[in-house]
Amino acid sequence: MTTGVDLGVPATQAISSDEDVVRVRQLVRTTAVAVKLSLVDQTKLVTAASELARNTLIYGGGGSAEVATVEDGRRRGVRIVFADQGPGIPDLDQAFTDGFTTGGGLGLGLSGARRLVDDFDIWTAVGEGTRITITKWSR
Amino acid sequence: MTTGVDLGVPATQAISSDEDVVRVRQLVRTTAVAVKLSLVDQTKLVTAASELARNTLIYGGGGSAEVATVEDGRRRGVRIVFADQGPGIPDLDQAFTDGFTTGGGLGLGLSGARRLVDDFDIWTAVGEGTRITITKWSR
Amino acid sequence: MERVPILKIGDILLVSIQVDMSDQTAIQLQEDLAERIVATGCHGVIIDITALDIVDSFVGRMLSTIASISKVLDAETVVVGMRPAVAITLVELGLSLNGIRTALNVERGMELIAASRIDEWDEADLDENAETTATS
Amino acid sequence: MERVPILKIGDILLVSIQVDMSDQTAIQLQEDLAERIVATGCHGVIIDITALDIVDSFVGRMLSTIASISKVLDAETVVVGMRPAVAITLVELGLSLNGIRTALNVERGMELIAASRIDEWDEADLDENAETTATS
Ligand SMILES: Nc1ncnc2c1ncn2[C@@H]1O[C@H](COP(=O)(O)OP(=O)(O)O)[C@@H](O)[C@H]1O
Ligand SMILES: Nc1ncnc2c1ncn2[C@@H]1O[C@H](COP(=O)(O)OP(=O)(O)O)[C@@H](O)[C@H]1O
Repeated sequence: MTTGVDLGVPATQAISSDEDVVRVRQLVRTTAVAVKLSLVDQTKLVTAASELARNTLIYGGGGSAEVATVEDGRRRGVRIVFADQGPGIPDLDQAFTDGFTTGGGLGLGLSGARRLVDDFDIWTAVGEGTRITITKWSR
Repeated sequence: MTTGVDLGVPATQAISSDEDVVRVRQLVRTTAVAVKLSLVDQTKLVTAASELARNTLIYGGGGSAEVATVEDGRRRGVRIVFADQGPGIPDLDQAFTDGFTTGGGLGLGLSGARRLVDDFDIWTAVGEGTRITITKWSR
Repeated sequence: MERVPILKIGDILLVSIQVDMSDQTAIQLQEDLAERIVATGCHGVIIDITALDIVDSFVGRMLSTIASISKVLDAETVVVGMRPAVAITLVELGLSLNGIRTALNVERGMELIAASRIDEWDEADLDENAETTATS
Repeated sequence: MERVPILKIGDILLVSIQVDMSDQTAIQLQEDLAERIVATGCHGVIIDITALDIVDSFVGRMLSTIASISKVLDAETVVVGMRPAVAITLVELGLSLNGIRTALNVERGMELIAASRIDEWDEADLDENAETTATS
């Protein structure tokens, strides 16, 4: 479930190469530090972002990550939207199974990323693309 | 996902014996060297081709391998199509599980070959046959 | 693409990862290491990840792969310097880092490698001592 | 069908694979080796794969099978000369070569076999002593 309002202007990073995945990690790290997430929460969020950015590149054929600071009255947090216009995911249950991969991965990206964040939303349509929104809140 | 255009005339090797599997390896090696794949990438591609050529022979009851040079604007690569008119594969998920075999193999051929290449496409229909297309791109 | 340097210290190859590696850099490191193990005949590899602030499934797999490659080339791999936050995240991600030996720091890693090589080569000596004790 | 030659050097059988083997050639090699181990009473087998530019799951399985057969026939197998690119590919393919000992080259392989034979004989002595202690 996605709640909370955006603060300030979100930063967008295009994802069309290996190096862009590195840039997404760095952008997310900087934002997480600014919002004062704990060290462990920063680490979890950056790791989740790294998994999803790689999927956007490899399976989505490229796309973007939009990183924003949000707040819901009590807490602040970081929200990231990964979007691509790739093939979409035909069977979500399967895709979220630990170990399932159609590539050569470990099949932990989607399921692992979901475990690492507080909110996780996915929209996908075959032939249209995939859009994943994650949020991590300060404690 | 299969992208990129063919360059030149593909070479076809029939697969109807043990020795033909050796010939497929040699044809793929020569093509990979011509396209200037790195030594490690050559090794990965030839190994994947060896696995799939053996499957074409043993499970597909024989068939062929078509080896072509491709390019997608940025890079060159080698594409191989393995085709047979054998029994087909009834359950693909099962066939791609590490360790699954209906023969006496190690059950690593399909899953391992997929890990070793950049693109991997499979078409199969029970009673009609199997067609696997793999591509390895230069870096 | 950046390239991670590999140092040779005695019979050990030391890799200290100092940058946020792209996937290509990680793949290149695997290849470079395999070549150096064969070229030097080293029996130990230490990968120092003190500077890494995350290990995702790609890098985690790279560490496992390096350990397996080393093993088939008759070398032992130890990963050292993993941060607590990284260890916590790895577990939650679902990565088990199977087959990877870890140690606190480079020194401890070297001790671990030395000990396991002695095991392998000096089992004979050990047995001899045991024999002496038993018969006396 | 081509046939891979087997050389006897002292107490060791040396197999140097020089060709891209067909599956039949690989199966034949297994059989030939088993026969030679029994015929010669050799206690060590070294398989030199320096010339192999790939090891797929079939050849990988053959190496494991040879190691197991040798063991049953009281001989030790060491695979030597694996190229770095082959090691990387093997691991990515998913082959772990469990139970196979590896060494850099033929010399190192011979040392390994010599060392493990010493081990084994000392263990035998140990067992005898243990027995003596038990009965006295
Ligand atoms: N953005 C995406 N577009 C299309 N398919 C995707 C996308 N992200 C994930 N998938 C599919 O979901 C599967 C599981 O993904 P994941 O759990 O991250 O594992 P891995 O990345 O190791 O394959 C992928 O193999 C792929 O088939
Ligand atoms: N070309 C093919 N035609 C029909 N079945 C196939 C084909 N290739 C693979 N299979 C099936 O998929 C299974 C798994 O194949 P693979 O992963 O290569 O393992 P292995 O070759 O060790 O059996 C095979 O045991 C077989 O049942």
